[in-house]
Amino acid sequence: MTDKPRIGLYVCHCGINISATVDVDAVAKYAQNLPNVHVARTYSYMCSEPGQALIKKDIREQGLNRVIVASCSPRMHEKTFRKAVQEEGLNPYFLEIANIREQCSWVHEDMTEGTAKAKKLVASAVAKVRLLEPLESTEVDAEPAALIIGAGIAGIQAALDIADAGFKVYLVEKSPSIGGRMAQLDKTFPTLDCSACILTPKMVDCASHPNIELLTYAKVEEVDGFVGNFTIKVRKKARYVDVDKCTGCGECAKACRLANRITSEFDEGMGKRSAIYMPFPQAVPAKYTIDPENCLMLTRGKCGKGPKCEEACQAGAINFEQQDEIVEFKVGAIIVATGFDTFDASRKPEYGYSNYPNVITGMEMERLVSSSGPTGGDIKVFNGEEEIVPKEIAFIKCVGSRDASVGNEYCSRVCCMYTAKQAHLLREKIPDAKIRVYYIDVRAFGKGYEEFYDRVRRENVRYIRGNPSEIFKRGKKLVVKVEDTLTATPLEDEVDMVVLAVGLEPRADMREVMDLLRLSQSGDKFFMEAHPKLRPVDTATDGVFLAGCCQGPKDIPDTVAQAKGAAASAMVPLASGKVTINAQVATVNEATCRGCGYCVSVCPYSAIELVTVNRFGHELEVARVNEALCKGCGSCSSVCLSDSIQPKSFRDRQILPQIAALGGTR
Amino acid sequence: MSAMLLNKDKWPEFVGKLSGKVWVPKVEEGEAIRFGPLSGEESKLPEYCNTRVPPKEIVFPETETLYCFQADEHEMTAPEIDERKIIIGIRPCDARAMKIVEKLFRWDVDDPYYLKHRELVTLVGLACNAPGLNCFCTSVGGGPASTEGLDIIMFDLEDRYLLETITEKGEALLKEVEGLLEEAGQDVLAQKEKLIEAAENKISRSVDTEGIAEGLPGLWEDPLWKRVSASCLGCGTCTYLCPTCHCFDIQDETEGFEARRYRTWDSCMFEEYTRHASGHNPRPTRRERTRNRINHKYSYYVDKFDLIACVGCGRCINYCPVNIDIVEILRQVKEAL
Amino acid sequence: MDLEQLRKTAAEVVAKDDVKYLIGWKKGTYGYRVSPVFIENEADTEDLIFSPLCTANLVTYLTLVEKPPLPRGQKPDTRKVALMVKGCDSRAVAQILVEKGIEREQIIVIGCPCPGVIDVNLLVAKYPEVAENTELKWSGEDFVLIRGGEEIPVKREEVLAEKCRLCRYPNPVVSDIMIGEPVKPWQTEEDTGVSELEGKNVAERWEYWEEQFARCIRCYSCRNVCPLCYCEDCILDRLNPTWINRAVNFSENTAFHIARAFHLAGRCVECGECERVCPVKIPLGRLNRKLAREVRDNYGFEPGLDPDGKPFQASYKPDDPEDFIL
Amino acid sequence: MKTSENPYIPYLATIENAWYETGGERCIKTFKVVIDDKEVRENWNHCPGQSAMIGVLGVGESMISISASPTEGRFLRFSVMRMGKVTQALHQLDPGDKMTIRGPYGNGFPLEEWEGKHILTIGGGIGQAPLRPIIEYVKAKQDLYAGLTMIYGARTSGDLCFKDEFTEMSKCDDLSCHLTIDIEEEGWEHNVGFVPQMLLDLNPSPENKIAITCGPPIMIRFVLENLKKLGFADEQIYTTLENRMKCGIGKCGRCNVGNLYVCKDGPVFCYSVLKNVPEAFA
Amino acid sequence: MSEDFEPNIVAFLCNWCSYAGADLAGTSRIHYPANIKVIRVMCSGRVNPLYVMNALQQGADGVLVSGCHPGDCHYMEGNYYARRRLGIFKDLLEFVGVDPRRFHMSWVSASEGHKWKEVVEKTVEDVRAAGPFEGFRRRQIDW
Repeated sequence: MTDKPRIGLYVCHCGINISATVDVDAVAKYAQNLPNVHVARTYSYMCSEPGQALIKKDIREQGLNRVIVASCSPRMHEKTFRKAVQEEGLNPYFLEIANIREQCSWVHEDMTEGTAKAKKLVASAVAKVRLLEPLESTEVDAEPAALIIGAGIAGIQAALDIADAGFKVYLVEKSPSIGGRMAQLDKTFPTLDCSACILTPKMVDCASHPNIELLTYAKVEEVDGFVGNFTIKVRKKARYVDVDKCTGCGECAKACRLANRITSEFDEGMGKRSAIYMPFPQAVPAKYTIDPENCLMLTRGKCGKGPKCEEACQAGAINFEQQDEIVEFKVGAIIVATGFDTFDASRKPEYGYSNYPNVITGMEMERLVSSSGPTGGDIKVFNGEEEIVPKEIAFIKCVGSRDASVGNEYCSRVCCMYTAKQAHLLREKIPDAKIRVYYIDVRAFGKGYEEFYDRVRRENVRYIRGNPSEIFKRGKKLVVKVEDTLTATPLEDEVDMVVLAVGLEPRADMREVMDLLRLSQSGDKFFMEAHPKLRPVDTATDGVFLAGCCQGPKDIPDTVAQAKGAAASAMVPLASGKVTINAQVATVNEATCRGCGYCVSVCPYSAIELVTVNRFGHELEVARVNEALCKGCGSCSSVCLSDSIQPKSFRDRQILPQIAALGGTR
Repeated sequence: MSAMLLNKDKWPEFVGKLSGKVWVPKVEEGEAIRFGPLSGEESKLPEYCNTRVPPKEIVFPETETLYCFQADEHEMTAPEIDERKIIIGIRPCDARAMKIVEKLFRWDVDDPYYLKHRELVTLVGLACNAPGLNCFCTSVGGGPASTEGLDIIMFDLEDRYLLETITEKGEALLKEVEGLLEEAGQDVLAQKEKLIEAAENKISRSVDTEGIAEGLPGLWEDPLWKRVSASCLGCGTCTYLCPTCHCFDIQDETEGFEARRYRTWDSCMFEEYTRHASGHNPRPTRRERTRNRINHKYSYYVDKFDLIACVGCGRCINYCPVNIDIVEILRQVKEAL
Repeated sequence: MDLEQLRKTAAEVVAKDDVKYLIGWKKGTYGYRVSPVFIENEADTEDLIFSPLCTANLVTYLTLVEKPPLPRGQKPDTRKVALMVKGCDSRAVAQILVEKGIEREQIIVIGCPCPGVIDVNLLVAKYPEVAENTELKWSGEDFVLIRGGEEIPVKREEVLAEKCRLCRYPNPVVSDIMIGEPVKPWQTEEDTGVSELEGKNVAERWEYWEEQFARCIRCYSCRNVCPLCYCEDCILDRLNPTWINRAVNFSENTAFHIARAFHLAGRCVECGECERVCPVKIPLGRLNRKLAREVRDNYGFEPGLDPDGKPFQASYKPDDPEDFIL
Repeated sequence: MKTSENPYIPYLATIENAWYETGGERCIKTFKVVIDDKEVRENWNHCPGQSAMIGVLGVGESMISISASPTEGRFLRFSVMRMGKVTQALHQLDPGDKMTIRGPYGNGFPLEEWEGKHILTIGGGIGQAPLRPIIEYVKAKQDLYAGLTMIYGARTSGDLCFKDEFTEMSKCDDLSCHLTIDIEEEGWEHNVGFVPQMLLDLNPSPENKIAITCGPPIMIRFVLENLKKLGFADEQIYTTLENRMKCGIGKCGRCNVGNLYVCKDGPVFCYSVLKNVPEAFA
Repeated sequence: MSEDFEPNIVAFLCNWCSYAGADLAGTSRIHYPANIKVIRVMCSGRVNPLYVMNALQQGADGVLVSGCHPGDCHYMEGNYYARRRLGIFKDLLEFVGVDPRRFHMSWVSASEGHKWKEVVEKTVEDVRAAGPFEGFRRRQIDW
């Protein structure tokens, strides 16, 4: 037994990722002379099995009690190495990573500079590791339930998987019905399955599953706690319809004074509905909802001599007195599956979406072509003068995608294929139509996609490479002005209808969810995953996972796959029943604490409270940390004037020597 | 011993000729706050009663390296102390203080740093013509023209200084500036005596030290200590500005590879001064600390060295932010005896 | 101020069983000095004074009292403490209440509306101090010096303390008993000490402070006198970890003063005590006032006005200035 | 300046052996050290009760009593409780490492004066460290002393220092060893109770005895009280004082209790002197 | 001032945004000057402004503190506190005469590898222009 730190330092070559810019041997040699460094070695891949074995052997044979790995970012392999040293009986918090790859070898070119910096970073790690303290992680029970926010196909799939595994699921959906975007689609590419036909059984399963509690027309308002122990507050908005009584017969909607006078969101504004409505016939739950923004009774306080819906409802389900309801429950994990918005085509004014009724978006096309859509599946457009069956049709791709001018540099990944699908469907409905597709590139990368694209082309759909610059009206026709970039020919294509293949965008209201769950956005403004490759469904917040298009554009198979992945990840704490709580929590030196409560005011988790203690006969107030709630952010510590509260592993006495090491000439 | 006259016009020349670093009172913020090395621009000594910070810092620097070493190495090197210094304008009380403190630094084991500084310094005192409001040197064995500890004493005769040598060191110093001086006549010496008398008469405050040294320990639990310490802020003004306070702390500091062990002034008025590592503090409140300060000066030091460790310079009275007045404390002590 | 009223009130206060003592001012031992006094019985209230010489901020004593270990079974003395406060002093009370440094019901605040106190250095320069205790009184807009039975009028602007020139709160903001009538706040002057320095460039400012800080002897009087520096274990002389070495040199002194000023950012009530007590005359008030001004102007925050308010450093506004952020 | 001329410059010493006496947060580690410089080592003379400033360069120094008797050989022993910055650094030293030493400091026990008498040591916790050299000394020179009685207690058996040595001691005839712990413990064969009480229970006669007590202040207070009850004269009672020290040579000023400097006038004091110094038991 | 003065800059990065952003710069092989050396803390709210002072005293010529954008803090509000405290501290440093170019604060999110590079370049350029900061260093003191 010894108090003396015996440090083992391991410099990783990372193949040539590090050693190309950092002289790893020189770093090791330098480190050898740093205080308490007992061994300093280099190895090609420290994270490999033999690399870890090297550390373990030294711990065993050389009696090391501190380990530093100079390698990639601690965000990559800190856990790996913690586990390795722990396996050898060392406290896992006696490990420090010096990040000499992401923040050194990869960002500097000069070997001298890289090596000099790596030495400093290693010296800083040595300075800190000497002063680290052993920490014990504690475990708490995990609530065997999950919250899923958003009930599109991603949310539905994740819910079913988790519920099937035997855990309780709270599936929260903002709109009156689950189903999401997929419910709006007609057919799916490339198999041409009917979207509704494959989705609705899953929707029904959700509704009938004993483990799933559907919270539709609802919104998550508060999330407290931490992985394993989240406390959720959900606001169930008033539907003004008693769902227990509503039979879904639809008499109310027919009776409504505003019947067929309100724009239907589900039909992308192309159809009409009543003020009391069910978004679509297969909605789950199959219950009616009164739209409080339009209902005369709710907006004006009266509806003729009395609300007609109330009159029509045999079940007596209408209740204008209904209030929002707050539901509170606990879950162990959360899946965010909030989906996407489609690009607002009016942001490309040159395409005239706002001016010409026969310029429509891909999503509108889905409704138009759908037999359950506003036209019953008949392809009819209004060209400004009359309703026609379009014979000349142009598709424009990459509208709002791959377009820096609207701030979206990414590819939306679905437009190529849905355009092909829609072209095919149009071909079926209007066999003599002339269909042209203007594209920049065609991306048909999925299973069966290229084949489908081929088939569509063979169906006499002309693909013309060019990014149209303008659409304007000439007589009854729309003119697509474009240059065929393959032949360098300027074209003015006269058509009856233009379909804009709009891309996918992050939801406008995603900020609310971000704030609720402390998520971040990646460069494309979609939710950011913990690691783009290795942790694609995790987030920086433990116990919160991502599924579907809220993380980035993807098609249905990818969405379902990710949803299943998120479900599996979310089930880890639920299945083990335990979560390990952060050991790097704040701790109070009660002897110096002056009880001012500054830390209490800054703690975002209400993890600190003032308690009365007896110090040699005097009653004093001091701060005390609830370790289960503390996340170790350390904000409390820098506001503390007497430095009495300190986050473990990030104490002043551990950081100040780091500063000295980086500042000094050593 | 000689008595010489220096015309004030020749002051710059006088200080310029001396071999060694000359320290004089420096004016900052409109006041002679402390002594500093001559900048070469001074044409005369400034007007001052005494500096706020005593010149003890020249022989007992506030922070002094004991020895240097390299981090993780064991070779220790003490700095060479070899600079000759001449303090011009030191007041007799402050010079006396050095003599008093030297007793301690010679007690049993010599303190090589202090003694070396002392050895290398020549003290050219300036007798006080106008003692300050709180001067009480005459009560504790000194006086406005006390020569104890000094090598030379100067008297300010308006346009001239009278310089009287006291030690060999003083003699040697005057040799260096012989040409600038002229012999002082009897009339001047008579004038000096008058000045001294006048100065002594100006001292308005006094302490009756009779019986204090013996009596103080008996007043250990006297309520006076609580009374006089109640308003104490526990700061180090009184002790840091005291010419006889000599307590120090020893600390290490490391900067890169370089490290040193140094000593730095400490104050018995600080809570941490006597606090054990366990947290136990034998002098837990300002009462015990104030009591110790007075006892140390007026009893313990007398007991050990037969000297009062106070020269009556009045600094602790002048600069105490809350008017803790040692003369008043001693009056109360006397009363309590 | 009516001293009779003050003494009568004080006597009533200390007569109460649940009052430990009253902290006030009394004549000092010489010259212009005034000394804080702790009065436990009614008779001693005769010593109390309130005059333009009462510069010391007595609030410091609320938190200065040590709490040494009590013998087993002994109960701590939890009787109330009464104290006299000027306007500026009272802000320190308010700020300490915000920080829970004292409990409101543990103190009795005797508010003394204050027409302004003097800077003893200015007074001495103009009217040299003599051994005998000298009285100074408020007289109309100005002061009057009473020495040897003679009354010497003293112009307010000649001797007024800098903090009072800038004072916006001459009347106590927290008090239980108010002695006398509130005074009318006066037109404050420009803080030339701060603005002069702001007018310099950074290099000149560094030079200025270098000279000032180099002089510091680290006696800690500025810290100890500050009513808001009351950590039992101050980090500025703590050794583990060492923020600031004990060595006295320009580097450590500067660090000390930066850290001290920063710890008072949004807390300093501008009572001017740190500057008053500095034995080597470092104009510390400028540092504190600069920060107080930034806090007031840029963050709309002023400490020591609302005992129930939030502490500046432990709160934020989403629209706090961030023009300095890259 | 060389070490010999400069009392602030320490000697270097190498740790020959180091072990933990007790566990816990405030554990005690004992170091057996040998001064590097041969001349210094040969000329080093200390007597039981004296202390030395031991330290780690770059951290600081701490006054620790020398817990080895000169009769044991040319090495020193220090038992250090982990308390502050310096002792923490000392605890990080292992065999082969260097520490710095200045000393020996202080007066030590007047062992020659005590010849012919029976020595009674009463120790508590880490307070046994300054008493250990007396015990070793008396053991080594048994002929010169009338006997040795040792009373030693700690909170628990795990908090007792030098346990192995005591088991050995109890085998000697002229030596008697009494151990006690504050709280009942399984497998503990010795006394349970506080040290002052054990002293009363043993009821030693004051005749021809010298009592030396060392331990926590509260224990010392009651031991002194009880020794008086047993009839010990002030002149028969000795104790050691500990105070915060920096220089060890009477300059830095902080270790005084009344007019006594612990570093020079102490740390060993006869009760006849100490009883007149009110600060001594603060 | 020497032409080839290479400033030594200590940076404090919050784990969730800026440190991740700096990692992303690495993953994307975005090159930037090596003058910056990072200390990872969990949140910019952990950065005691006295760290900045300490770094300057211990030999850094400049200091950078970087955290999540307002509203993005992993711990909800840590960066708001950091902004207030460091903002006022910057005022103080400037008033004491520390060149404001020596201390910067930035918001860099986990996706802003490019912004991190820009922030580093700007900081290095500024500190280079401000020159070596000898004045305040502990080492300047002659022992």
